[in-house]
Amino acid sequence: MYTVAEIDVEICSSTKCRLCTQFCPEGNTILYDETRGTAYVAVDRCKGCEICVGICDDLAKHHAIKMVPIDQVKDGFEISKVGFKRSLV
Amino acid sequence: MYTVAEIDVEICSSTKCRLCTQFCPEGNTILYDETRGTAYVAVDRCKGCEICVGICDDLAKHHAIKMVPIDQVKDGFEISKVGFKRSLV
Amino acid sequence: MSLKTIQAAPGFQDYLPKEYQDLLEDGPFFQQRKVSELGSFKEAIEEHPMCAGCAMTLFIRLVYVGLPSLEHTVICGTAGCGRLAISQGAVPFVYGNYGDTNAVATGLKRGLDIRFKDQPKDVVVMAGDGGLADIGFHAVMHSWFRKEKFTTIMLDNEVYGNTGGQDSGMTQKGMVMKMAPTGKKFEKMDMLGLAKTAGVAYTARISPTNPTRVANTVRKAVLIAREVGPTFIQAYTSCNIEYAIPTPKVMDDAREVEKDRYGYLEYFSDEAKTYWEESEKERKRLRKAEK
Amino acid sequence: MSLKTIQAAPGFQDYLPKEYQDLLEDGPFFQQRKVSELGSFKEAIEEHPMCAGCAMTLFIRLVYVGLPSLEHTVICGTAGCGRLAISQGAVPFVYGNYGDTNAVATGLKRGLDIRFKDQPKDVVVMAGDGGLADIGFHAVMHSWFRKEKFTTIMLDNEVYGNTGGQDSGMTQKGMVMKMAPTGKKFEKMDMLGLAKTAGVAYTARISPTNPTRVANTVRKAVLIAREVGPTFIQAYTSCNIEYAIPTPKVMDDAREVEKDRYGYLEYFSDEAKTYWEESEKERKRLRKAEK
Repeated sequence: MYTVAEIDVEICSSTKCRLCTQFCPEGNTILYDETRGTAYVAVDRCKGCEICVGICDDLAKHHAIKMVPIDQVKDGFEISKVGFKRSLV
Repeated sequence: MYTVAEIDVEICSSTKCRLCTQFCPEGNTILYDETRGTAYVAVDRCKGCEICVGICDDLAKHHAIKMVPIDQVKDGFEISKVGFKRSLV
Repeated sequence: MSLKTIQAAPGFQDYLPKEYQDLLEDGPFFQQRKVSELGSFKEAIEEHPMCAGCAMTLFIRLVYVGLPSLEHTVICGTAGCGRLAISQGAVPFVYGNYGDTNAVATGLKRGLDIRFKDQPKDVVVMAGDGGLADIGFHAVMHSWFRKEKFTTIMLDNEVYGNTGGQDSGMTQKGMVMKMAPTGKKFEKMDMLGLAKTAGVAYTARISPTNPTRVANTVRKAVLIAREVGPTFIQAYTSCNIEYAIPTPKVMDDAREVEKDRYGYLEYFSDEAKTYWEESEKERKRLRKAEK
Repeated sequence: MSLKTIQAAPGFQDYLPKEYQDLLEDGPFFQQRKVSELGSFKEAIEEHPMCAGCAMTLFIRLVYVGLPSLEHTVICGTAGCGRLAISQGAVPFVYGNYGDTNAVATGLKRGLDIRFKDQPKDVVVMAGDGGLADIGFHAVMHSWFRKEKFTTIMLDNEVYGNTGGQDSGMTQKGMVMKMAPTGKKFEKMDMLGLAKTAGVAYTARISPTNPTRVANTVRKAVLIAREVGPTFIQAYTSCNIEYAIPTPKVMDDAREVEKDRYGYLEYFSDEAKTYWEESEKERKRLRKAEK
């Protein structure tokens, strides 16, 4: 089993940070929902490096990202199924 | 017909110059006779560039070297016949 | 080479792959995207087999944001890790033989300038330290001597990461690698000094610790190359595999190395300095006029 | 590689060619000859097909006087005019493929150092501007980065003289040649600057206007390479054919070019400086002790 990043929407949407989207090595993997004002993860692309966790914890000090075993992710967004979305709402 | 350098022994031996031997591009072509104290030319090697004339005239100011048509050279030394000599005497 | 040539005929767009449609609708073409917009637009590069947590991957991703006009750009590369990503980007990519990146780029740039007189076309070489400082060194340097107008970006992971850990000319002296068991024998090559001596118009050394700065530096390098002469970016892009950096620590490493020996450096030739200051003034004037 | 190995068995010497006998009896082996002795000893190089009045020929002749121990020297070269002379010298000559002079020299020098632990062996690369700054540039620079302990001598005639007059990287900007009818497009390469950046221990720029200085510079470069690291001599050796210099004016040209843009320059690294000053002191002390 492998882990992927999961972003706490409540915490994230209370900030306008967007730092994790800038430091994720992968393209269009941490996306940003303009409507909800939160970052979110394309679980089918996350390689589980945890860089975003360090950025959120140490640089942004928001502690909104946790690594979660892939089988415990609820309603994970898969970009390969629907393509790029400006907003999931 | 081509020309080769000829060194006036009388003028040359009155100096301790040796500059022409240092500026001739060719190896063992202007030789130096230690006994007579003069430079002399291996006529079978001289390519006729006249560099030595300029050196003798302009740098050393001795005017001891002239270019001479090969068929007018008297008793020209040919190194290919006898090999290297420290002195021709 | 232009969005027009890749646009679908009306009525057919819906039948193209979703990724293609997304690039046309929400992609980075015909507008300079900002790093702060990442996550809100379809990127030119995604879904490649680079290792998890690779700093080179991050840097490459940011390069595609910095390029001033993706639709008029060709990238040249060669063997090495980076090409695993770059070859999958939505920008034409020429995969040269090892050693010839900057010779290929020279021909491309000159040819494009002849073919497209009224449309600037950017050529960018992006390859590793092994590809540019060792194997392609000759062509890199001679493209600089000739003042060829394109940008060279070195993805400097200080090792041949793709072939099992040989030391490159850019590896630090003394470093022990899997395939350099007695340690690297000589100093890290001073490519920035060589670039300066060779007359490169703009040179930058950078680590991927500040994404906006990466994008701005790339943009600057490409714009100066377009008008003035060769430009060079040397980027620290650690190999977490060969240097055994746990992926959560990759950015910590980047910050430490930056602080220690890889701090941000910029060098402009006089001509490049003048050009850049004037073009910045002009851009400010235009922005003001727009408001 | 030593006079002993080329000496004839007693009784057989008389049957060897005269030139061979002369070299053994009056040659430049096992003693440092002086430029002021020229004409009074059998030289290591003579009778080759170089053009009449060629400054490169003169320079090469003087190099053989400067080499500190001919009997323990190997010279590496490649295509170009100079090899027409060098290949006929009484010193082992390795003719590399175009581009590999300094790679071949690296292997040779390392191998000789392993094989002859108690006898210093000198390796000297001597080739043209085309061979070293263009085609062999890569291997030259990387031998410098690696700090290989041998001397590189560039016979800089600022043209591909041997193939009809193409411009090289060392040709001056704007120069019109037979095979460069619109003029050289970029600046003469700053090889001295590159050598400095690459960490070369000793660098000299020289013209053949002062024969003793040529020999001394070569001797210095070889001795420093033996103990400290790579050394480089860049020598102006005009092509009177491609630059249409009448042979009687070749030395006038050398003096003018020297005055104008090719003046004598020396650069020592700190380590080379210290080594050279101390070894000069030691030599003076020994000479005094002899008296």
